[in-house]
Parts: sequence; structure tokens; C-alpha cells
Amino acid sequence: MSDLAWGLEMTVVGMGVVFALLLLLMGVLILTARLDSPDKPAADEPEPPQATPAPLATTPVPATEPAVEILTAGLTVQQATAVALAVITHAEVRRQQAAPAMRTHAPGSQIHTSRWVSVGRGAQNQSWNRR
Amino acid sequence: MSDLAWGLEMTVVGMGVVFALLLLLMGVLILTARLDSPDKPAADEPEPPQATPAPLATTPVPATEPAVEILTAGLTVQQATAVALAVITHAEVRRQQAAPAMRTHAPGSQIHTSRWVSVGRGAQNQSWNRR
Amino acid sequence: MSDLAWGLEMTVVGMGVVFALLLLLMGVLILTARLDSPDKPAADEPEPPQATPAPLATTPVPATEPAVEILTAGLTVQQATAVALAVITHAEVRRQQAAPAMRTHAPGSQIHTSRWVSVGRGAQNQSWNRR
Amino acid sequence: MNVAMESTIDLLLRGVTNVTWQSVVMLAVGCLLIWLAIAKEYEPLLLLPIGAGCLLTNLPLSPLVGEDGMLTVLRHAGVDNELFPLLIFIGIGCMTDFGPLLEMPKMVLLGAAGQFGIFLTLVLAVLLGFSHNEAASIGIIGAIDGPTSIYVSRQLAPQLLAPITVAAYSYMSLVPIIMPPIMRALTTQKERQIRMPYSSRVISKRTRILFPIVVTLLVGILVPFATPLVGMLMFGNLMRESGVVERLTGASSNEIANTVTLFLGLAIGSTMVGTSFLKWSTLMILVLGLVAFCLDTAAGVLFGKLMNVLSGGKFNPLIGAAGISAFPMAARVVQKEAAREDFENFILMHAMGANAAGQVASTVAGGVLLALMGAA
Amino acid sequence: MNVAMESTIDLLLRGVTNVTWQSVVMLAVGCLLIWLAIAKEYEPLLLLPIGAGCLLTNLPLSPLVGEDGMLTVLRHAGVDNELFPLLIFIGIGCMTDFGPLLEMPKMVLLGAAGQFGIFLTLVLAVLLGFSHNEAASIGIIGAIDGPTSIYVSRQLAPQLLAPITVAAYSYMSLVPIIMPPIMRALTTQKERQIRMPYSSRVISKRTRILFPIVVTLLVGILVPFATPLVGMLMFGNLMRESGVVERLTGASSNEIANTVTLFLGLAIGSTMVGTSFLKWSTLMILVLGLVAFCLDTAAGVLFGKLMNVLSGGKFNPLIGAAGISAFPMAARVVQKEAAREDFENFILMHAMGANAAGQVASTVAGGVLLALMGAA
Amino acid sequence: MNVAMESTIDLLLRGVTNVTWQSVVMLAVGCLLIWLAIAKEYEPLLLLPIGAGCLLTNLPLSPLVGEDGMLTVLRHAGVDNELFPLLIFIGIGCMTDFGPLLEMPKMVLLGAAGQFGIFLTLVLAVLLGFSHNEAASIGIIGAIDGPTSIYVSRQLAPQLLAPITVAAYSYMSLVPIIMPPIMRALTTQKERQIRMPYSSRVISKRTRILFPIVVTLLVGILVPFATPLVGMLMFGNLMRESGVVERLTGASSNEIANTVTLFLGLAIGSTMVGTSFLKWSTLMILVLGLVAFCLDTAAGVLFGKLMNVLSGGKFNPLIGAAGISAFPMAARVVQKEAAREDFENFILMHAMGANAAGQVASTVAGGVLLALMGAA
Ligand code: NA
Ligand code: NA
Ligand code: NA
Repeated sequence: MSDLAWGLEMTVVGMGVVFALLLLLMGVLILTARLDSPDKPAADEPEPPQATPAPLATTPVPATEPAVEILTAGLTVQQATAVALAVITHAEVRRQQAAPAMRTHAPGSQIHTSRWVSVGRGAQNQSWNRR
Repeated sequence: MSDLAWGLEMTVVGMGVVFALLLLLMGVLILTARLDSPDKPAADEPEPPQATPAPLATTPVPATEPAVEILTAGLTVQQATAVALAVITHAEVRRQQAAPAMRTHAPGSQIHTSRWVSVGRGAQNQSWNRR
Repeated sequence: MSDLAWGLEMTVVGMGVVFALLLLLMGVLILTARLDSPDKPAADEPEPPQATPAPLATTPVPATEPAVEILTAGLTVQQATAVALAVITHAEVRRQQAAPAMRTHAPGSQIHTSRWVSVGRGAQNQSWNRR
Repeated sequence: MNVAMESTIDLLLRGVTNVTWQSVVMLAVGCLLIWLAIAKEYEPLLLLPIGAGCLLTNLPLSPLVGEDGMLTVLRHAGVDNELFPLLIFIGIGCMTDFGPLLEMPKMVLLGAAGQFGIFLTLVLAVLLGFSHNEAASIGIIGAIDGPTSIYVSRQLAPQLLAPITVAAYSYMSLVPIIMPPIMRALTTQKERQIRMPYSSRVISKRTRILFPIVVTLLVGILVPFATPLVGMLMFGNLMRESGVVERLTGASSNEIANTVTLFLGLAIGSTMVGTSFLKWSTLMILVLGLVAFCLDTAAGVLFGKLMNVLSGGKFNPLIGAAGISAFPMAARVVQKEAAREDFENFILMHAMGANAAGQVASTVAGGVLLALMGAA
Repeated sequence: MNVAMESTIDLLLRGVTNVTWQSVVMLAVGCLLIWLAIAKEYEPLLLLPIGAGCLLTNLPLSPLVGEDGMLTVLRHAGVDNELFPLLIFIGIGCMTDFGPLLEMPKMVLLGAAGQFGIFLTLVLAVLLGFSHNEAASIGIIGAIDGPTSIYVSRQLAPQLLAPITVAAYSYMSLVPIIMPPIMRALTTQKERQIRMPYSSRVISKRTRILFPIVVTLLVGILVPFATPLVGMLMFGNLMRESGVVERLTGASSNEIANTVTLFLGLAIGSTMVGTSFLKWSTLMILVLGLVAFCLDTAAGVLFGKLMNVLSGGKFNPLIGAAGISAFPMAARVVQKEAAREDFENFILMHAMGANAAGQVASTVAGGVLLALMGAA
Repeated sequence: MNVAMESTIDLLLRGVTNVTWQSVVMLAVGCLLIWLAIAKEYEPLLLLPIGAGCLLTNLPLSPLVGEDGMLTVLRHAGVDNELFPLLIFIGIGCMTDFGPLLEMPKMVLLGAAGQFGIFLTLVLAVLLGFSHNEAASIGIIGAIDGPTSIYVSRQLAPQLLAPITVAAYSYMSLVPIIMPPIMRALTTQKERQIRMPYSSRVISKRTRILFPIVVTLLVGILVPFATPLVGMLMFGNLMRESGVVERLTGASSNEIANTVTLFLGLAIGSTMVGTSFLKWSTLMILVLGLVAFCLDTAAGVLFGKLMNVLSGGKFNPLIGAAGISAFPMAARVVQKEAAREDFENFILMHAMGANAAGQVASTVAGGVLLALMGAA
């Protein structure tokens, strides 16, 4: 029965420790929530970063919003989707070109980056054949 | 001349073994073909999986097929291509987003996946900012 | 003061060597420029290779050029962009599909490749379901 | 012909003459894993390479598992030093959104409850005659988390690595099949119909960034053995939430994760050598693993019922089942069961919170287990 | 100035004083390879890194090939244990469609015929005074398959790895130049104009998935030495056809293949050290490699003619030339030659089948060669 | 309870009891680096992994830095043999356009001038009591080039690798903050307003391809110690300009660069162990690194002024500041300063030329430093 005893001891101690740790974590999370919510309602995050081009999924939707209506007048939803996708993909391509590894932040990052750096780097990273 | 003898022996044995093995393989292939064709004409494979978005190449073609004609009415072939490409690319992006590594099959897989999982995972993998 | 002496010696020798090397490099560059410009004005490079799909950035521009005007008649700039982007992206996809690693040059390469190989390989790399 | 010729033929046939019954059985097992991966889509990303690795290892005289063989090289490179599972954890961290958990901190407890199965299975295993280390390794299947299982069993009982990994990944993929009956058996219809309000709260970016750092420091100081698992999971999540290292997040969750998954699968498969795999213990491990999974689910649901009682009937006990870490499949199954009783009942977000907690709790439980075994 | 100063200058000039005639010649060879890669586009993905590796290795006192030098590290990491060529084989498997072969199983034999050159060159090499192992390594150039050549020659004659690899990849890229004259010389116009019906058959997904597994088991049991080559090629193809592991297929044929190609090229280049490369034998290897290539093509065409006779004039012998494994360039050249005589003659699919067979046959022949050499 | 129980509790608390003041400080340093990376965006691609590596290393009893710990494995795999910085150099080469430099060869000299800070800092460091090797390592921060700093200091003074790397990357990201005041202090408004004609010249593809080869041969023969750094930078550039190996260029500048950056950061972070990092010397290194940076900028501007005098007032001295290698940020800052005085003044292309020269000059200077230290 020593094995059973050992097993039960492990169970009690193990689950005890796991619960204790996660209770502690819960406490910290609740504390964080308290500290965070009042003083910063949402100003910290005007437009949350999107690591992936997920919003593509919703591109057909803007076609029904008035502001975009003007642009998309005379286009079918499919056409509007194509245009929106093209523009977003284009932006994605540009931002990736503009991001040399090892050099500061991904410059096309829609929150933080100055357009200047972005375009400058993008241009620098291709051959100068315009001239 | 022992070298020549060795070389010729190698040639005879080597090519003999290679031919024997490939003959065996041919036999197996023919057998497989026999076993496979009669009982399963093509039902096993309603729409074969396409690992790459290769069919893009043929997207202008559907524009001339009646079923798609309705959709593409009033569009040039180029426009139709753009739309088709946009939709396909979009689907590709979605399916890739929806596929967390290490977690079961690529969920956007057009054959096997329930739409539910796909969207659920895709959504889970981005920030919940809608709320 | 031996440390200071050593340091200054390092500085003199080090910067001396660095300057000497780079002067040599400058000489070589100037020489190259001399040798290169007269006999080959620009014929060597009818259209410089573009490793990245950077020209996407300028796709709206062709819409104002007469040669393309015909194609884009009746399209808004956005539509033309979408179409152009779609075509370019499509070409990019095709060329990447067409390039099995370890097999000669990237076959979609817009300068060097025969269309034949490109399409042949692209087709080979997907399932034969057309038949 | 001559002697050289005969020895040549001998050598050419050496493959055939070295086929053993164990290798034949293991080739069948490899094919079975490949079939499960392709036809049943049970975690194909890992089971397909494992099955292929098993095949290639058990072919007679396979040079792939010789001293400099490719599979041996891969095993040394990333399994023996636990590099591969930890790299995969970075990728999982990059892909996990802890938002629902941050919104509902009390869900953390459900994650803890989902680890009961680990210890109960440990008890069973030790009673069945396994050594303490082996029992603990078998118990870790109850974490329902592949990389954790590999990490822990590599340290406690490397000889059981193969069956434990196969069990862990197989059962992870069986979530939608195994869980529902248990969930239904342990809950009443009324309980399953409980609706829960979902008061969404905006989680600031600052909180999202602080979360992985705090968890790493907290767990790392209290359970040093859990540092690698929790640290890498949280490092991945920190990169994700920071929003400034998209290149690294992308590489971790794509290139690195894919490459490592491929290599890990092949390397794990190469540990499935007939003579050591085809033992009575393997079968017991598979059964015990299944038991662990069921116990986990049951413990989760029962804890959910406890929370329901404590909250005065406002907590849907199904959510408890999401406390195991099979993320995000478990949460999905919970939602499906709830919607089965009441089509408009949407408890997915709560389940997601519990599920993310299960992910953290699994790594913590793994570390605690290692700590306790180090002590024993 | 002082003594330290003088020794400093000595040290700064140590590079110049260590230039040898061998290193100068090798620098020229490196530049030649780079030129071939860029200007002639001869397999640039491998010849450019090889050329650069050759340059960087033969610069005087290059730290890159010192004990902890980067090129040495890469060589140990993937060439000495054959990891890199095998990883590339996974990628090739992911990109190869065996459909045309599955539709026309008899094409398999053409793949076998395309390996004759290996053994005939072996005979020539041994008559020229190479040792048996060296002769076999030189013969393997006749497989017209880069990774196979690297894999086999690494085991049989590592000292010849550099020239053999360079020869293999150079000649692979010369397919469109070397093959046509041989094909025309050995066939009549009438033969080249033979049209072949192409009765396409739908290959079920099940067959496509079974094919790589069956080939692995068959070849693996009969020729254990071929297990790594065939196994990895077929593992890649299994992933491709399974359709459930797109992430792994993508990683294998892109990230892993590209990275490994880069590293492999640099590492191979680093074996081109002047003192060991600049030997009479290197030149002979280059010539013998060319001979092997021509013999392969000729044997393929002649076997095609045999099949034409056996089939009563219904088989276009040009297709035989596609039995070498340079995939898919050889098939393309065959189609081009056929279309040259009769613009509407479309035998590409038949040639593709023979070409895919050549790919398999090359790995089998490599394994058989290793088996036979193990015996001798 | 019993003894086992007590020792269990001891073991569970061993983490807490092993917290030292050094580890607490280093945890704070790790958090500081993470904060700088996220909130200030100081080179987050490297500082975030370094910070995380620092955290994970200094957690009590961290298994990640044990003998087979993941961070130790990564350090052995790529830092101890300098593999990672060299791989990153391939990627940088793939992304650098030397066109502006090829158009204006005299800009090369500005790159040389931008390395003065290395040696002046070396003098300061040696006067402050650092050993010769350490002083040279500290001086290399003045190259303002991360991989070069890692490469050189790994060889000369591995014990200072951590602070030197942190300093190098921190200051690289401070380019837009540190440089402008120095530039303004050393130039007159009139000088800053000098406009420069930009007579663009078409650089043929041939020249673009010859450039990396010629630089490699030239530098490699004259300064063998610089072969790895220059060789890899130029190899990347050769692949870029060749236009025939897009797959390799893509892999080098994306997958490989991202993966290596992640691993390098974690590995560097793991060298920041409290007991060896928390020394007086670390603080001095940080200060000296800043001094080196300022001296570099000043030397560049002063050299620019010299060129202005020599050219009869036609050279904008601001461009001299772009001779440091922080590419392409330095060139951008120069353009910004010029545009501040005269909105239409466009000297970006000249600055880009100087900046690219600085990149080459940094690697040359690193090699010269290694050569001189080998001599001393
Ligand atoms: Na779990
Ligand atoms: Na072949
Ligand atoms: Na510099």
C-alpha cells in the first residue's frame, strides 16, 4: 500500500500546489483588472494591432457603409471586394518590403510607423532604376 | 583485367537488381490500378485536393461558362480574373489563419473541414476587439 | 602610459589600414565605373530584375499611360489597380509554383525564362485532374 | 557464381532476412498511424510524420536510425534536449489569445480542475506496477497537451516517450468523440441549459502585455521546473501582444512551428522501435492515457457543478470540461453541447477562458510533477 | 617602428603572403561557377552558393573553414551526416506528381534503363585506375540527380565529394544542350514522329496515397541502403498526396528546401580546397561525368527503341531519354524534340511518367550501388 | 508530515529560497529591456528576445540555462561559433542596395571616417583599466553594427558579450535621438544648407554583380580576419544582384533572418547572468559605448567638413554622419536634418551611399581590429 499512499500524497500535494498557484494567478489577474480598468478605459488602444490580415474577411461589409459607398458606386460586391483586397494586400506587401530584419520595428506597422521611414526603406530596398 | 571483370559484374548485378525491383514495382502498380479502378470509379474523390492555388491559371476561363456568366456580366475578363483571384486569395488567407500549428488538420481544407471550426479558430486567433 | 601608447598606435595603424583599404576599394570602384560606362551604356540591362513585387506600388500609374488606356477604359483607378495587382500577383504565384527547389533557375523569372517551362512545370506540380 | 557474387546476393537479401515479427507489427502500427492521420484526420500534422518515422525506423537495417542516421540526428538535435517541444510552445503562445481569460479571471480555477486526471492516473499506474517515474510520465498524458507530455516524459521516463506521445496526440484529436458522453452523463439537462451573461470588458494592451510577464515571473519563481514550459508559452504570447515584432511572431507560428513539427514527428516516430515498443506496458499506457483523459473531463465537469452550486445556479457546469488544455477544440465541444440543448446558448467565450486557463495549468502541472518527482 | 609594429605589419600582410597558386586557381574556379550560375543560369540555386563557398574557402587563411568556422559548422551539421540531401529529397517528394507514372506503369522500366550510365561509367572509371569505391561514386553522377550523388559519394568516397557534386549539378543543368544531339543521332525521323495515344485515367486519391507507402516498404525491405533516399522522397510525396498537412508540405518545399539548399551549397563549396581539388582526378571525374550523362541518354533512347519494336512501332523511342531523373527538364526536352518533327505531337505526359520513374529509379540505383559496395 | 513530505515542500520552495539580489536586479533589467523594446520600440526585434532571455535566465534555478537547457543549446548552436551573426549578415546583404555607393565611389571614404570612434573608445577603455582585448571589444560598439559587435567581442572578450551586445543594439536604435544634436553642434547653418547635385548614373547589372565579388576578394586577401563578415555580407548582396536565386534571397532575408534573430536574441539574453553582468565594468561599457557612438558621429561630420573644404564648399558635411553603419537609419537622420534647414534639399542618395560604405567599413574595421589584436 506504500505505492497507493505515495500516489495519494502526490495527488494531494500536486493538486494542492496547482490550485494554490492558479489561485494566486487569479488574484493577480483580478488585481490587474482593478488597477487597469478605471484609469485607462480604452485610450491606450485606439486601434488594436492586427498581426494577421484578418480584417480581409470583413472587406465586403464596407461596401454597404455610406463613406465607402461613394468609392464603390457602380461596383458589385465582388468588385468592391477585389479592390479592397488589392489595396490591403498591396499595403501588406509594402510593409513587408519596408521591414529589413534586424532594423528596429517592422516599419509598416500601422500604429507606430512614420510613413516616411516606410517608403524610404522600401525604396532603398529595391534597385534604383527610376533614374 | 580483374577490374574490368568486377566492373562488368557490378553492371550486370546492379542493373539486374534495379530492373528486377522496378519490374516488381510495375507489377504492384498495375495490380493497384486493377484493384482501384473498378470498384471506385471516381467517387472517392469528388473534388481532388489542390495543395496549391494552381487553378488560378484557369480563372479567366470560367468567365465564359454560363453558370458564372451571370456573376461576371458586365465585367471584362480582367475584372473577372481580379474578382476570382481576390476571392480565392481571400479563402487561402482565411484557411491559413484558421490553422494553428499542432492542432489537428488544416481547418480551411476545402474537403474535410466544418465551416464552424474554421471560423471559430480564425476568430480565436485574433484579438477580441469587436466587443 | 604604455597603455595610452598602445591605444594610440592601434588608432593610427587601425585607421590607417581601414582608410588604405577603403581608398583601394574606391579606386577599384572608380576604375569599374570607367570600364563599365562607355562600352555598355545600358544595353546590358533592358529591364532590371526586380527581386520583389515592388512595382505594385506604381500600378495605378500605368492607368494614365496611353498604351494601357485602352485596357482600362471604363474602369476607375481602383478597379484598374485591382486588375493590375491581380495579374501581377497571379504571375508571382505562377512563377513561384513553377520553381521547384533544386531545379535550375526560378523559372518564372521575367527576364530569362521561356513561358513553356514555366507553365509546364507549374502544371506538373499539380494533380492531373483536368482529364 | 563466385564467392563475391554469393555474398553479394546475401547482402542484397539481407534486408529480407532481417525482417522480424516485431518489425512487421511496427510497420503495421506505422501504417495505422498514417491511416488515422489521413483518413480520420487525427492530428495529422503530428501523427503523419510519427507514422512515417515509425515505418522508416522499422524497415530492416534502416540506415536512418544508425549512428549518423537522419532520424537519430533529428532526435539528438531536438528531442533529447527538449528543444523542439519548447519551440512549439513559443508558436502556441504566439497563436493563443488569453483575452477571454483576462476578462474572466475566475476561469483560471477550471484550468486547475482539469489537471486532476494527471494525478489520479498516476495512482492507477503505480498500482498497476509502474515505477514512480513511469507513473508520473503516464499521468502527464492527462495534461492533454502534446508538447508538455513530450517534455515531461523525456525527463522522467525516456523509455516510454514513444507510447506516451502517441497516446497524447491521439487522445487530443479524440476530444470531440470522447468528451460529449462524459459531459452528458454527469450533468442534468437543466444544468446544460444554464445561460451565462457575457459582459465583455475591454482588456487594455498594457494588461495583455503584462499578463505573460507576470505569469512567467510568478510561476518561474514558485515552480522552477515549470520555467521552460511556461516561459516559452508566455514568451510567444508576449511577442504576440507586443505588436512590435510581427516578423518574429510570424516566424515562430509558421516557419519554425512547421519545421519543428515535421522534425519532431519524425524523431518521435524513430523512438518506436519494435523491441521496446511492443510490450505489455505500451498497451497499458494507451488504456491509462484514455482513463486519464476521461478523469480530466469528469473532474472538470464536477468542478463546474461545484461552481454552479457556489454561484447559486448561475454557472453552466459544461464549461468545466473546457479546463483541459486541448486548445481550442475543448471549448468548441463545450459550446456544441450547450447549443445542442438550447440553440441560442452562447457560452463559447467562457469556455475559451477556461480552455486558455487549462493551457497554462497544464504547463504548471507539468512543472509541479517534475518538482515532486525530483523530490521523491 | 618597434618590434610589435613590425609584427603587426607582418600580420596584416599575412593574407597576401599566404596566397598560393592553388588558391588563385580555386578563386578562379569559384568565379567560374558563379559566372555559370548567373550568366548561363546553370542550376544557380546550387552553383551560386557552391561558387561562393569555394571563393570564401580559398581566400588565404580563411577563418570560415577553421575549426569553428561557419562553413565547417554547416558541413558538420548537414553534409557529414547526409541530413541536407535527405531534407531536400522530402521537398522534391512534395513537389513531384507521380500521376503520369501511375497512369502508365510500364514507364517504370524506362526509369530503370536510364541508370545504365551509372554502371558503364563505373567500368570506365575503374579501368582508368580509380579505386572501386571511387569508381562507384563517379558512376553515381550518371543518376543525374544531385542529392543522390551527394548522398552516395559522401559514403563511398568523401574525398571526391566536391568534384562529383559540381559535375552532377553542372550536367543536370546541361540537359537541354547535351541530350538533343544524342537523341537525334540514335533515332530516325520516322521514329521521332510516332504519335502516342494518351488515354488518361483518373487516379484515385487512395492510389496516390498508397503509392509512396508501397514503394517505401518494397524498396526499403529489398534494398535497405536505399531506405533513406527512397523513404524521404516518398515521405514528401505522401504528405503531398495526403492533403491534410498542407503546412508541412509548404514548409518542406519552401522554407526547409530553400534554407537547406543555401547551406548545402556553401558547405559543398567549402570542400573545394585547392590542394585536394586541383588534381588530375578532378578533371577525369568531370569528363567521366559527362560520359555517364551521355551513356544514360543513349541507353534510355535505345531501350525506347526496344520498346518500340516490342510494341510493334507504337512507342516513340524519344521517351526513353526521359528515364534519367533530371526532373522535369528531361521530359520537357523530349517533348521539344518530338514537337520539332511534328508540331502537334504531344508526348509530354508519357515523358513525365518516364521522368518520374527515373527519379525513383535513381534513388533505387543509389541504394543498390551502396549495397553492392558494402558487399565487395 | 513525514520526511519526504517536508523535503517535498522544501523542494517546492527551493525556487523562492534561491532568489538572490542579483537575480532580482537582472529580472528588473530584463523587464526594462522588454519595456524599451515595446514602449520605446528600440530595436524590438532583438531587444525583446534579449529581455525575455534575460528574464528566463535569471529566474531561480532556471532549467533553461542548465547543461541541456534550451538557451544553452541555442548559445552553443549559433553564438559560440558565430554562426548566427554571420547568417544575419547574409540577410543584411540581401537587403542592402549598394547602388548609391557605386554611383558615388568617393563616399567610401566617409564610411572609413565613421569608424574613428572604435579606436578612440579603445584608447579610453584601456586608460580606464580594461585589458587590451576588452578595450578592443568595447571599441567595436563604435561600429554601430550589431552582428559585427557580436562577432568581434565573442572572439576577443566573450565575458563582455552581453553588455556589449545590449549597448550596440540600444545605441543603434537611438540614432535619431543621439545624432542630431552632435550634427548641429559641429556644423554651421550655411553648411547644412549646402545642396548637392545628384547626377544619377545607370549602374549596369554587371557592375552590381562584380562589386560584391571584388570586395570579397580584395578585403579577404588583405584582411583575412574580415573574411567571414565581409564575405557573408557580400554573398548576400551577390545573391540579391544576381537575380537568379530569388528563392535563396527570400529565405535569407526572411525565414533565416527571422529565425536566427529570435534565437540570437534569446541566446544573448542567456549570457546576462546576474553575477557576471552586475559589475562596475558593465556600467562603464554602457557609458563607453555611448561615447563611441558620439565620437563616430563627430568624426564623420568633421571628415565631412574636411571634404567640404577640399571640394570648395560643395559638400554638405552632414553626410559625413551617415558614414556610421546603422543602415539605413543614419542616412534618414541626415536627410531629416538637411531638410530641417532647407525643405527642398535632397541629399538622401548621397547619405545612402555613405551609409552603405559605413556598412562595409564596419566589417573591415572589425576584421582589422581582430588582426591587430591577433598581432599584439
Ligand atoms: Na490540461
Ligand atoms: Na537517374
Ligand atoms: Na560603422
